[in-house]
Formats: sequence, structure tokens, C-alpha cells
Amino acid sequence: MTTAIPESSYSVDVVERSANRMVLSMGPQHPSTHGVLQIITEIEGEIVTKASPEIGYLHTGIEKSAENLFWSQASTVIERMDYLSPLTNALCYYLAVEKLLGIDAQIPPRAQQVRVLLCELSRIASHCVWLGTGGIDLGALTGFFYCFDLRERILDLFEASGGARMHPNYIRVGGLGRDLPSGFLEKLDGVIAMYEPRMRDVRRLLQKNPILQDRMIDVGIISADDALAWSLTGPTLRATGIPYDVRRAFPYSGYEEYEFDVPTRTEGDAYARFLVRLDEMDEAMRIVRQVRKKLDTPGAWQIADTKFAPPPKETIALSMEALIHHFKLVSESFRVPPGDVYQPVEGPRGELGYYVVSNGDNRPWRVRTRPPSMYNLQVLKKIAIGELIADMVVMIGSLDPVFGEVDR
Amino acid sequence: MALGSGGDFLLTTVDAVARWAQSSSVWPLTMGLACCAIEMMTATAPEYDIARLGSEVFRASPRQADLMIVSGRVAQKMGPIVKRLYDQMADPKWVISMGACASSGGVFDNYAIVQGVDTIIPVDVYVPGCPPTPDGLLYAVNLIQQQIKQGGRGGILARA
Amino acid sequence: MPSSQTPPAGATALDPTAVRPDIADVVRIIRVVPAALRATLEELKGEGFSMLLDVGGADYPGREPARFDVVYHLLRIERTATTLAQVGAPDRVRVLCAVGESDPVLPTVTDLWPSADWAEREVYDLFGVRFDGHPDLRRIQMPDDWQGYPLRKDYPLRGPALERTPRPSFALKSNVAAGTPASGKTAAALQRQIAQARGNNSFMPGSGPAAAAQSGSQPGGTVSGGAATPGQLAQQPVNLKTEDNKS
Amino acid sequence: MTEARRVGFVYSFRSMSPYGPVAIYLAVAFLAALAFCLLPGLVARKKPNPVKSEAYECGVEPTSDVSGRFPVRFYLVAMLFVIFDVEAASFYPWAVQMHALRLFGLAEMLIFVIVLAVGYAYVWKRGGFQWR
Repeated sequence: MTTAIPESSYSVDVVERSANRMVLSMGPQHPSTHGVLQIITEIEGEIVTKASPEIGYLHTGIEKSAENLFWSQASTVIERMDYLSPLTNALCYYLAVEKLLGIDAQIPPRAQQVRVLLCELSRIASHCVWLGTGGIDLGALTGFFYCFDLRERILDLFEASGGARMHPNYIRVGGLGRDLPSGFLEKLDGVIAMYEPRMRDVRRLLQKNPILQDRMIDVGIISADDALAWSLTGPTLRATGIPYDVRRAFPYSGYEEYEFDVPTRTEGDAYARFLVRLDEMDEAMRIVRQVRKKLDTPGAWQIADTKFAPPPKETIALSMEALIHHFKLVSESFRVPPGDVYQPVEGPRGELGYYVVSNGDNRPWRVRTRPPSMYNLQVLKKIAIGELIADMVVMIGSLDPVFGEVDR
Repeated sequence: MALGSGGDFLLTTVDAVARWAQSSSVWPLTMGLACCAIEMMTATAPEYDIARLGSEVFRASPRQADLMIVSGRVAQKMGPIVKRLYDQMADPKWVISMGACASSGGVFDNYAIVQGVDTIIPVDVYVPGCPPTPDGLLYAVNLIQQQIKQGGRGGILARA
Repeated sequence: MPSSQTPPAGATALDPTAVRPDIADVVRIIRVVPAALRATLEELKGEGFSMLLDVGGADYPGREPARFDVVYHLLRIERTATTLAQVGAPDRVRVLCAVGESDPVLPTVTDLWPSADWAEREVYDLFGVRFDGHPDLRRIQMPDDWQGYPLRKDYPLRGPALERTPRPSFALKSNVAAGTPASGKTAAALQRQIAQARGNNSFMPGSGPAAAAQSGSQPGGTVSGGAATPGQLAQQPVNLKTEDNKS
Repeated sequence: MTEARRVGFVYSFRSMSPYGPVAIYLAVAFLAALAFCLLPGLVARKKPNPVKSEAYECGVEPTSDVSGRFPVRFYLVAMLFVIFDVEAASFYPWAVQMHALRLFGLAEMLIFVIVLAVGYAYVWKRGGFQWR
């Protein structure tokens, strides 16, 4: 008996309905899919026999919008792609643009340090959201409150520096939007001091929790071969034993000056990914401490060349050149010489890459994103076969997809 | 029920009590779309604590939810889904359109985004911001409670 | 949205990939014709490029030989690399394959790298380039009954349907009358900034009072008296009202 | 005077048969349950629409007709739960009067538990608890 699935917003080929097999849509609105993911699962009792994730429910046409905005405006939409670490998106895009412009060597050291600081802080904040919501999937509600409170302190730093909690638009071409405000470093010291005890509590709460261990050990095992074949990167790849980290392989924005190590495990199951991300948060804080020491010395926070970076506001009313540069940048932005470049960055979910093409105009010709979440999520098709539905929930949480990035 | 003013007094009191009960436990639907969903989750976290308004119980099924918070941009593929979820919610129901993307398409004026969720479902409160701060969402839930108390959609006895 | 008076782009390159500056982002760039694509990728996989990083599309309408570009990024990582030294800086290769508009068909690589499945579906969905041999080639991002391929350059930004409906006219912002700053404070604040900047303006060597400063007073446009800043600024009050009216 | 009447009210309970309060308790429980079931149906507003009556399946059109056959494991797990849940429930009356029942009650309870433990061990060994 074959049941024809009606053609609707998703199309599934006709599913052979054997005696006790049932098609279940773990649909776009589901408490444990971490966003708008639909998985058409064919189940036999509680065992998943075929899982085909359907994405596109958050497709925002960001790459098309970016093609119709100026080079400096495009980061507005690009930051809204991976909304758990927007600054990493902005940094990756601007590094690519600066490479095309050929000014990537002139970025002042303080700007690079602040960029590294903000990206490591957003890595911690992003892992806090993963740990919180992942814990809720397994019933650990207290972890959610602990992690979101730590994230709240980090968002205060983004709000103090960039002006907004999530999409501060603080990283710009040639450096930063403005210098760090006064009082920022004291707040940063507060966060650094608070991190250690808070993470010790979270680890004591979750790491050796027998329930979490039973639910995560030997669930969603990925071998190193599969990880490479399915193009997994980030904590998902490092949990299978391969220590590929873009910050170490292709250092950018001054990462070679900081020493941190790349945590890896070998089991490749959900618990290994859990431990890798926890260790990664500690490494990120280690970098933040090293950058903190460098931030005491003031310095230029933007390249001096005002053809790309708008001149300071107060000089506009004083000098004609500043006014002209300001007006030109605001009204029609700068032109980027024709060419294409691929710039990778180590995002919280893996290698986030931008393949930016310019044809010499003042708008990007093409901004192709390499979305780590999409490739990490795709492996669900393979590892969910033969597992319980409850384990598939744990797998989704351990792959940490962000659907703004998956669907772009 | 041709009761004199006495009857009205009885009905208005029952209505007032019903509306007070309804407004103090407005249960939202678990439907997180994009960045605003993260701020919605932060609103349930201890710093902003939506539990003070009685709305911390996020129901997974539309059958048990009174409030739909459209938190994020609605893609073309998600439009019919949001419409179906709204229809499947039990009456009386309210809608908060959280953020610029849900209210008007926001920064994404392109082919992929529904330019304002009020083109597909009736919206009661619009929250500005991209994303709005959790305080903005708490204030929106407050406005919904005031609407309920003033009988915006009618109390338990109203036939609206 | 960008201002409409942007001058048409002058020297825009039709094929940016041909005139690219030498940026050290990839070890090798290989441009292949569709016929040789499959062989090149198999050979690269043999050389040890075990990870297909990304499959992306690009559209160059004016370009002569072929309109669409499908871009493959590959990364060489040994499966047995367990230390940072062994991983080192893995080689990255970009394979560009141009395919025409008449029959945009390319061989699939999902059998070489399973990660290409969704990536190829997305290139098909947004550009219309078909991959024959793909197990399940259908739209991935757009709804299944969507017409047209959105990321092509000739596809309108707001989509065919929306393009016809005019933009909603937003309510007039009546609360800000033209010409008057929102509140007296902003004018005074800018005055103080300028005075402070002039006080230590090592930045602008020898520039006289900026042209922006208008001498003479505008009827009724008196700058708020409270901003009595000492020094030469008082003789030439920066009268913001006239500036606002003019620009 | 008032003293007698208050006593009278209390007194009237004692004159009823010992099962009077139990009957009242059951009647009130049954009526309350009935009220909670019927009242919303009568009083609450009704705004039916075709989509609202369809099955809710995470927001998409329902695909599988739910009348399909369920694997037997679901019923097995349900029945096992009922058995051991009732067993746990039957501890309460004994636990409340444990001192009064003294050794006899304890022995009785132990036999009861041992019998069920044998069944538990049998199910465990036969893999009734394993889902695979």
C-alpha cells in the first residue's frame, strides 16, 4: 500500500509504507530542532529508518540583498546571518574586502586586537546558547539560567562598545566604528573575573551528570573519514580527532601572537563534541586574557586612509577634505578593484568562509558564504539512521546549527 | 439573560475575574524564527525573567498557547506554516510581531521575506527593534495584558 | 537603499576572476571546462584533497564564453592528522567551471564527496545550474513551486511579485520640521565639540575657520544663546540653521 | 443553646454509616470532574475553522493518517508501567498504618513485593525493557 504524500511546501517522493513504518514530520515548529528545521523521518516504532532534513524555512536572500548594498552597508545583512556570533560574520566579510582593497596590512594593531577580543567573546556567548538550549533538550534547565547569565554580561560588553547587544555593526572596513569607550576595560575585567567560577559551576552541574552522560555517550558517532567526507569543520571535526582550526592553520587578524591550544577528542560522539566545546570556551577566555593585557596601550583604531574609513566626526566641520571624504563614503561608498577572494574564519560552528567577488563597482558583485552549520547539519542524514528519535534530538543539539546561516 | 442592572453587575464581575485570570497567564507558543528568538529566550532567562508576567510557560503545541510571538523574519516558505499555526491556535488568541523583520520585512526588502507578518495574520502588538531588547518584549507582553484586561478580544463571556 | 545618483560603474570588469590581484588565499586556481570538470576533481581527490569545502555559484551575465561560474573549494587534510603540526597549513584549491546559459548542466560530485549534496541543490535552486547524476535534485531554499532562480543578476531584488507592487508610503515624519535641529541641545553640543577640537586641533594644521562656518545671522535662526563659547568662535557663530536648509 | 447545635452538627456525622464521608468524597470528585469537562464546552466561545480541526503536525499539512498500526512495543511498555505503578500505589495504605499492622503487615507486603519482583526479573531477562 503506498500512500501518496500531498505536494505541499515540501515534497517527499512516494514513501513505501510497510506494515509498521510511519512518516513523521518533525516539522519547522518543534521545541527541539533549535530553529526552523523540518526533518521528514520515517520511523519504525522508535527507530529512525530514514531522515531527510528539509531546510529553507528561514531563507532570507541575504546574499542577494548584499549584492544591492554598498560595500560598507552589506555588513548589516551579513551580520544577521549567524545571529549567535554576528561579529565573526562581520570580521570575515571585512577581512575579505580589505584583502581585495589591499589594505589588510595597514590595519592598526589595536583594531586587530579588539577584533580578536570581540570574536572570542562572541564564541563564548555562542557556546553559552548552545550549552543552555542543549541542556534544556535533556532536561537540565538550571544550566540554561547559568549560561544565559554569563552571556548577558558579554552582551553588555558588546552594547558598551558597539551600541547594540547582538548586531553592533562595530567592526568596519579598516578597523572599528569607534574606539573602546571609557569604562569598557573595567567591565571586561569583571567578565574575566566572573568567567572562572561560573564555568566551574556549569561544569560541575553538567559535565559528570549521569543522565547527560547516558544520553550523549555513543550517540551520533562520526568517524574521521565521515567528518572529512561530509566537510564537517569546527568542534564537530575536532571531536573526531583532527585538530584543524582556521586560527592556527591560516592565522588572521593577529591570531599568531596568542598561544592557545586546540582541544580535540577521538570518540566523535555527542559527548565528545560537548567536551570539545567546553574546553574551547576556556581556550577562548585564555585568548581574551592575553588580549586584555595588550589593550592597555591606546592607539589608532582605524586606518588613517580616509578614502575607505570615514574621518572622525569632529573634524568634518573643520576641514573640507574630511567633509568631502565623509560625504563620498556615505553617499556612494568606495570602489573595490575587480577580483575575487576566499577568506576563512574560525566561527563557533566551524570554518566560516566568504568568497567575495568584485567587478570594480561600489557594490559587491557576489558574496558567497561557506555556511559551516549547513554542512554540519547535513551529516544528520547519515548518523540518524537506526537511532532512536530521542537520540536524534541530542544529535541536532550537538551539531549546533544556526538556521540564519544554514538558510542564508 | 434579561437580568436588570444586578445581573450586569454579576456578569461584569465574572467577566472582570475571567479577564484578570486570562491576562495573568498568557502562554506563548514555542516558535523561534531568527535573531529575535534568541532575545525571546533571553527574556525567559533570569536577568529579564518573563515569569514575572506569567508568560514563561512556552507551549510547544498551538492548541495550548494563547499568544503567538512571531520572533524573527518570516521566509516565503515559512509563511503558510505561520498561517496554519495561527489558525490551529485555540481562541481567544493574540499575536505579538517581534522585531522589524516580522513587522515590516525590516532590512530585508527582497524576494525571500514576507514584508510584514500582518499581511498573513492579524497582529495585536508590534515591537520595534532589530532585535528588540528583552525589555521591549516584556513591555509588549504588558500591552497584551492591558488589551485583555480592557476586553480587547472580549472576556470569557464575550462573543467577539 | 543606495542613493540613486550613483554614477554608472565605469571600468567594471566582465570577468573579475581573470583580473584578480594576487592574493595568497588559495594555493592553486584551476579553471576547467565542464567536460574536464569530473576528471580534474577526481584527480584532486586522488592527490589527497579529502574535504570539499564548498560548492558555490556566481553569475556574470555579460561574460562571453559562459555565463555561470560554479566554484569548488577543496582542502587537503590527511585523515590520520592528529597533531597541529601534522595539520599545519593545509593546501586549498579553487576550481572554477564556467557553464553556459543554453544548457547549464554539470556532472555531480556527490559520489566523491557526500557534502556536495545540499551545496549542489542550492546552486541549482538559486542559479538554475543542473547537476546530472544528483540523487535528489530539487529546490532546497525556495518553496518547491517557486518560479525563477533568485540569485541570477536579471532576477529583480524584490522578486517578480513584489516588484509590481509599489513600496508602501510610510507616514510623514511630521514631528521633525525641516531645518530645525531636533532640540536646541544638539546644536550646542556640536558647538562644544568644534570648540574643543579647535582648542587642540593639531589634526588640521593651519586651516582657517572652516568654510562651513557662516558669518552673519539668519533672521530668527539665532543659535541658542546659552552656548556662549569663549575664544574666536564667538565672533563667527556656526549657524547650523542655514546649513540645514541648504543641504 | 448554641453549644448543642454545634455539637449537633458534628454529632450528625457520627450517626452516619462509616462509609458516608467516602461516598460524599467520591460524589464531589466525580461532579467536579464532570463540571470541568462539560463547562468549557458550554460556556467557552466557539470559532471553528477548517484548519483548526485538522491534525496538528508541527505546522505542515498532516501526512500520515494516524490510524496506522502501532508497533506492539508501545503497548508492552504501557502495560508494564501500569503494573508497577499500581504496585507502588498499593504501598500507601500499608505505609499509613504500618505501626498498627506490625509484623503481619510487613510480611504481607514483603510477599507482595517478592512476587512482583519475580515478574520484574523475568521481564528484564526477556528484554522487555530494551527498546531495540
